[in-house]
Amino acid sequence: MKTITVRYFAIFRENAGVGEETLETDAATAADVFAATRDRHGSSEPLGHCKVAINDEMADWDSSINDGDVVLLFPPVAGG
Amino acid sequence: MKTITVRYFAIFRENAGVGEETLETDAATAADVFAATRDRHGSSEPLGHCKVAINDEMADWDSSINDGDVVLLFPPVAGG
Amino acid sequence: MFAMTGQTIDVDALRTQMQDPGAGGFCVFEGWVRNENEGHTVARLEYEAYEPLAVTEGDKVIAEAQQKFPHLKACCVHRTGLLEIGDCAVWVGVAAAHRDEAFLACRYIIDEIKIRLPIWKKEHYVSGDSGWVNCERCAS
Amino acid sequence: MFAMTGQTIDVDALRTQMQDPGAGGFCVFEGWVRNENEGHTVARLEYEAYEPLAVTEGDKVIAEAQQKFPHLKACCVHRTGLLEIGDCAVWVGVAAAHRDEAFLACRYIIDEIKIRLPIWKKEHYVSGDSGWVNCERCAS
Repeated sequence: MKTITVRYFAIFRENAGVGEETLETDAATAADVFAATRDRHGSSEPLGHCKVAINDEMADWDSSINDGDVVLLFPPVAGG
Repeated sequence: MKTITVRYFAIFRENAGVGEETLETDAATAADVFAATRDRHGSSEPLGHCKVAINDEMADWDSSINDGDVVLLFPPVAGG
Repeated sequence: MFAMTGQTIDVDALRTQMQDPGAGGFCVFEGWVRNENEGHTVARLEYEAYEPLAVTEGDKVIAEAQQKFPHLKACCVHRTGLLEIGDCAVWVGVAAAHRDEAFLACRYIIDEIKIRLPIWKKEHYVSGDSGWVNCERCAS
Repeated sequence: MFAMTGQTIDVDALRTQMQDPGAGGFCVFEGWVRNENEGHTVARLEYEAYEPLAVTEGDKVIAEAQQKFPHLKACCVHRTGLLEIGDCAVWVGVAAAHRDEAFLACRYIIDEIKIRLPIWKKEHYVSGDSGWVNCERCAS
């Protein structure tokens, strides 16, 4: 098991009711983290509409997750 | 014969040395006026690069010329 | 240069910064808060951003534009916080030798900014409801 | 609305005039006097225009843009007289519901303004020479 920090933004943060939480997880990839926290962030969006960053770098959903990582889950963006 | 006023602009005016002159002409079309005054406006530009207006309306080179017309000869434009 | 700000965007100051004796064309795009979206009457907007990554990614977008169209000055500033109707939410300016690059680079920057940066927009409607706006690419 | 002016173009006042609660995208193009053209170092520019027809034709160009892209506000102001390096020679602004129309209409207007209006540009070079600039379409 790894200990990671997950941060939620915008509608994910509102759905989760918290901006950040610490998880014990056996998630291998960022996609696994997204799936494991689906009840928390409440997203029905396809993964391809969302984005993920790990330790302040944009990442892919198949990026591997290591102990101590900070995983940022971004719902569909809408700048401009 | 008709009496018309011809006005020159930009390089045509500089070449002609006057901004405006009155001509007695048998020109049938605007293109005829351009050809008849070629020595004055000194243009080596193809007709298609220049423009003409008659009595303050943009016109075609085959527009007919009537007695009393004011013919404006425009060298290649370069706004902006 | 890309920046996020919680204050009114100072469009005059930005324009002045873009001036360059070698530039013949200057193209600006501003996104303004509209009073209507998809049939809802909008009262105000709220922008949330994850600023560290928005800035990194915004700078990357500008660098890409400068690589596609060399020798141009480009800048983008994006708002955060609460905005009222008519407020400027984003400003993109590009100064280039000729207008073609200025238009194309400006368009490239705003298009990428809208789909790549971690920025979210919540609309507050006159009805009292509110909602997070879906991304453009998701809608299409 | 199209206008010619012998004075410095007041870009702030023009921007303010374009504001509209229904507009979400605002695109501006400015033509600036460059210090160089086709290998010549430019000291200043002089614009000559036949104003009555430039204004008629400029208004026609704007009306065409508004027909192609309905519901937009569009404005263009063009300088006459002597201009120095960095001066704004032409300003085109378009406010529209969405950015696509704003960009396309702005581009349409400046492209047509440059080739249709009876306006001529004389470059004064640092060398002391001067020359009338050939039209874009003629060069291509």
